[in-house]
Amino acid sequence: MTDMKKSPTEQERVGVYVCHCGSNIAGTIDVDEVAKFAEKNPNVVVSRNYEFMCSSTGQELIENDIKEQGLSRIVVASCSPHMHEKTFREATERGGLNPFLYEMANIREHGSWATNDKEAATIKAKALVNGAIERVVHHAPLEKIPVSINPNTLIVGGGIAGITAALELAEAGHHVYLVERDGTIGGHMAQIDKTFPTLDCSACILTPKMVDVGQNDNITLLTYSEVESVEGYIGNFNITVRKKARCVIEDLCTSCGDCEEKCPQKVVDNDYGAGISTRKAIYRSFPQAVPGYPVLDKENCTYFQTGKCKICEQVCPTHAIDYEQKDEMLNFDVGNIILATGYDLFDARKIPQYGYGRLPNVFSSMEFERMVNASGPTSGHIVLRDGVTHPKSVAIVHCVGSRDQNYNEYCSKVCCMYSLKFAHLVHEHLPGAEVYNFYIDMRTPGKGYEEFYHRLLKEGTHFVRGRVAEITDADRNPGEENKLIVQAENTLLGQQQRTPVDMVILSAGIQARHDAEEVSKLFKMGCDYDGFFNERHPKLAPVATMTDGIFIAGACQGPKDIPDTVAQGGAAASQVAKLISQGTVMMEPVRASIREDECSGCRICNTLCPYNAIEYDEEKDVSRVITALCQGCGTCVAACPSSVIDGAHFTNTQVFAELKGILWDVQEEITAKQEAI
Amino acid sequence: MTDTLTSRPPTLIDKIIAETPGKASNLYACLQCGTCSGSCPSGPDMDHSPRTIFAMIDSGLEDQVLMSNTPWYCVSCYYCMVRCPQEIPITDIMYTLKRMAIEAGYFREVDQDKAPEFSETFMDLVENNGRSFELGVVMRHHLRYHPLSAVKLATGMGLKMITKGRMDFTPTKIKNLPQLKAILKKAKELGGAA
Amino acid sequence: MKYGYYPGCSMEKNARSYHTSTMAVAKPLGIEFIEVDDWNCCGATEYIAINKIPAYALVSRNLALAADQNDSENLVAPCSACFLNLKKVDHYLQENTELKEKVDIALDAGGLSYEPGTINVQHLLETLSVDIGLDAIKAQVKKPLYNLRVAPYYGCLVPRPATMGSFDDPEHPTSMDKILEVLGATVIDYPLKAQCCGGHMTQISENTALELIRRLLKNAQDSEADMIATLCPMCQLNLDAYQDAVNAHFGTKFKIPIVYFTQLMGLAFDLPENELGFGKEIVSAKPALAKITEQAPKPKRTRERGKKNVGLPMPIMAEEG
Amino acid sequence: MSEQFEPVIVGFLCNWCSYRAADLAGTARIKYAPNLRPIRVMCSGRVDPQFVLQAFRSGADGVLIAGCHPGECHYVNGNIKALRRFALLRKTLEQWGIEQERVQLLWASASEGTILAAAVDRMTEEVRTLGPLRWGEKVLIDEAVLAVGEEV
Repeated sequence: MTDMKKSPTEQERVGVYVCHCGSNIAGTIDVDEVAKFAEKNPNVVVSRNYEFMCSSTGQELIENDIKEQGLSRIVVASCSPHMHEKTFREATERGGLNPFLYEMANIREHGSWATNDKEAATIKAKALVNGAIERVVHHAPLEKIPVSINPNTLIVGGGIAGITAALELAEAGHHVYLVERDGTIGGHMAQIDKTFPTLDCSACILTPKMVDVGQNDNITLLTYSEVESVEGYIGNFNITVRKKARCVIEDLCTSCGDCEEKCPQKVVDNDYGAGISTRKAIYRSFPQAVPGYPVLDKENCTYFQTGKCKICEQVCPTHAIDYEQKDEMLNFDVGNIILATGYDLFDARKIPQYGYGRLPNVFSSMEFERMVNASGPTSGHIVLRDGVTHPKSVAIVHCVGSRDQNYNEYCSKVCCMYSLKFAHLVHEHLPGAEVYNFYIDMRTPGKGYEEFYHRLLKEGTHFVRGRVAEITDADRNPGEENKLIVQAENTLLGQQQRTPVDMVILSAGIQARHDAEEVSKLFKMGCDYDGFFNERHPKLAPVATMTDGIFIAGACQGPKDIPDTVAQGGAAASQVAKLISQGTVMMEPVRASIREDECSGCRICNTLCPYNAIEYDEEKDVSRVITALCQGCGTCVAACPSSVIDGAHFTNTQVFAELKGILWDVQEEITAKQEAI
Repeated sequence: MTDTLTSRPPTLIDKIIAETPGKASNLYACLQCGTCSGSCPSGPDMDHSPRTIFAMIDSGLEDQVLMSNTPWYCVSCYYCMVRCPQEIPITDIMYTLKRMAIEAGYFREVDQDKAPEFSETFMDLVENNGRSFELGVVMRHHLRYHPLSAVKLATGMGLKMITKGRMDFTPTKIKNLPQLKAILKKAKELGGAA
Repeated sequence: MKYGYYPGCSMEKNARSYHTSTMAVAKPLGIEFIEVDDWNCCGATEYIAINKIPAYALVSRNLALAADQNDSENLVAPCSACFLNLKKVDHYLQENTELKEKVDIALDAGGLSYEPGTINVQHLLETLSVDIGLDAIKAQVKKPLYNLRVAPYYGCLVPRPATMGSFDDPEHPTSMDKILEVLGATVIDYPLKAQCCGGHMTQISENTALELIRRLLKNAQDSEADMIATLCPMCQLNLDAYQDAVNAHFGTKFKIPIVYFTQLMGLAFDLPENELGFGKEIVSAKPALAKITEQAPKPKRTRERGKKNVGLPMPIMAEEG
Repeated sequence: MSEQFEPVIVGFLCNWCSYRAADLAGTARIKYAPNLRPIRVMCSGRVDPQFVLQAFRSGADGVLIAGCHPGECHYVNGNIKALRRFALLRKTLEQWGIEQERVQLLWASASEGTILAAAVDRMTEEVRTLGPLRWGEKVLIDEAVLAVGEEV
């Protein structure tokens, strides 16, 4: 490191802190060796390793060293800056230094967690730490830039999560744009009959909230609409929404329902009706729909398909039908965004051995929810596919598409509980019927959940511990004729068991929305392998995301039951409310600036800037950065032919220094050879 | 590769995994869900359901595992394998268990069980001719181990097969038998059984 | 189109009719099957149970020969067991270097060598349904098998294990169904189409095997099938030759002919009877074949189960299932 | 250290996608070649060709530039600008005898930890087979140029 001694900045007094993160780092990286190595750098005056740098004691180490050892620069080697950069900047500041005189070396996510090779991990850690040291000595004190927060909020998804969040904010006096893809809000909760474990009627507790949303002046409700584009950043997002043409003039429609009643075209309702009920071509998903005006489904409308009919137009007393209606583009600004886009149910057709779609009396869980619902196609009667026969025996199959490498590896969390609920509902509706629950493990964590399981045990449900292998109508033994045979091992007996039943219900798991990937890209945030949106921190920031100003709530973040979903809706709302009441947030001062005296006025940067944040001064023949508009991407910095644009906190000098630093070992070889020559 | 974090001396499960091609290490991840046993066509006739065998393997009950008739009752239908939620190559593991049982000389204890002899009869034929043929195997197998049923066979179904001209008594030999024998001889040196 | 051809031991005698009918239908479809010279037994499901390396070496010799004689990179096996053994060995040799090294040494002892992956192993059904395709087959149909109710039976080893990639669904295959439909036959939705025929269980635990066979026959009879179409000598043998034993053991009266799907193709192609090997089956197919009529049955869903479907709508199925 | 040559690869990762992809790879405990030494930049569009040259001068055997997928750039289209520069840069480097494999451009979104890890593994192997670059030594003659470069 002879050349480092020549470093012009060796007068800087750097403190280096290597974090063990328990065994997360220390288990793979020799933190002691790394700290000792750092000490050798001429700029370093203090080099420590400590078990948990993010702990208050860890932070105090920094603060005290700054005061006592007169440190001028701080380097912490621990986790990702996206995890704790803020923490240590604040510690640096409390110590009396400008927070930007601090640099982080990510030796956990990019180091100890990414390899098992201890030696290699330690070498890499040394490199990253050295890079940070070399970089930080070139840091300059910076001031954060205040950004004002637009008090309006966009909420995407009108399920119980979105509804909760919208009401929380609206009732706190903030304006909300609630965007829902379907014709009505309500989401999955509007489809289901009873909620576990309390068994209160889902619609009864949901619809009042839906009405509140419809009536609250602080909520702009945009149903049958989808977000087209999202521009900007925290506090200042610009949103474009496509309001799809429902062919109904909302101002004229009185929601009388005549059009729906008279429409001659019956369609199987695969959305709200889960495919076992029908609706009309112009329809409201259900009577309590909010808003009350219907949607005209062009694919199935006789007029749109054949050019004849127009019955709805004739019967509409207020002439609210408009076949010419076009999609409408709405544009508005918001300060924050809450995504509550919910989930899709696993498609049981993907498991052929369960016969769903082939065997009529195999039902999906949502089909059963609709069937057992008083407002459903059978007005709440549990019947076979023929629509009349009551089953004498019902098998409920857990873990359909969950806990399975072939489909979804994770546990869907709610299926055990709703399967128990189904069992109860069958007992309640058909007292004589036998009910069998086939499960791998009974998972009932939650208030009153285990008690509900015990209640079902007492109600006489048969619980078979064994994952169902196949469901067939091929009878083999006497007593199986014209039945569905559920074949599984009763693992507690170690015996294969064939259970003949009349009806099978497949408890399908929860999946990310089929288009979750595109949505996450639209909002510039991440999803995990399963397509669920990534929270900022799994424990400590469950509703925040890596993108400031964007929050998530409900099952779009992972399988969740109603209580947890409502809790997250509220949590997201309060996070937004906090930002609104702050009024402004401090933004990273990572901005470009042009040294005008050296600018040649070539204007290359002007056209490159994606935010038109660079203006050209005719008189002086120089370009100038409009700091308020600059987002700090640095494209102009890289492009400037005369290198007179500085990207604060990412200056060429800083990057070059870091580069040299992380290549210390290979550097040594080279310099050795250089000196040889 | 396996993700196991333990560095304990190899136990029964480790040995079995090492001896099985494919993603055998998934066996570590067995959920004991019973999908395999529920799917198994011959499951009801097994001493232990496949799932039970895996539990026994994990508990290191080597003798009981290798003495069990379970692997010998596997019909290689692969239902368990395609349905296993942990993608365990169950059928291949059953083959491994058969080999280990033979090596350990265990299968002989499973008296009602003729499987190993059957496999061996079959193997002899193949090694000496390069070709086999179901009925030859069947007849020889029965003549060798169950003369009585062989007679029944010869007069019953066997007879029909002969009259239908579907049955040979000597298989056709391949031309380059020495080559095959050389290959098999070398292969056996390289770790014959298991 | 040229294909390497691995008949396997059964085709020599027991499943002769499968072999001859395969050769017969190949011609009009423009397939040239070139038999691998001096191939040896694949070891069925037995060999691997005794010896690991020799079992792999045994199969590798065939792959090596096929590669040397390289008439085509495709090697077609009509027997399910042969097909799977060839495909599996080729697959595991690619995956497992240690295994490959040993097998290489063994092959070398016989002056052979094989580079895994050079041969693409296919089952005959894949060749016909994927490579040749339904349209080409349809074009050859001269005498449609109208009103012949056929239960398509796949057995285990063609659809499974899908771990090496399969051309059909491991649980609910349909490729043979489609071929038979093209031939004009009435195809039964046969729930046990991919269940086990008992394999070698007939020799190990006859009762176990007989029960497995009974299920298949019973289910075929329940769905009023005139015959069962197979694609595997072992399946054919167990269902055909053991039918008497099943009847004796369970007091049933099954009389269901078991034929190879290639025989039915030949019939529909109106090829000379003697090439198709009918009459070799123990339960005669004659009475069933007599049911074939000149004119097509009035169109109705082949999926009878669909009929019961009144009342609540059924879930819509994606076409390819 | 093992006998085989362990290449040193410098990675310029954009703050919004690729750096987070690497974070995710770590969080998910995906193991990949420890040969990558990441440097965070706000956007792949910030990567100045000088950075790459400097990396090679300072002894790197390979340079990976990683950013958001086209159309997903946090700064609208910085990654497209990176792409344009990259094409040019690669040509130039080739003329100086630096093989294509040594400088690679990758799109990895915040959710694509696996993709990033796989790419690093692949690149490490490719560069390993190429062997050490030692460009730093090769350009000793250009020391002057080098010095200028560092002033920037």
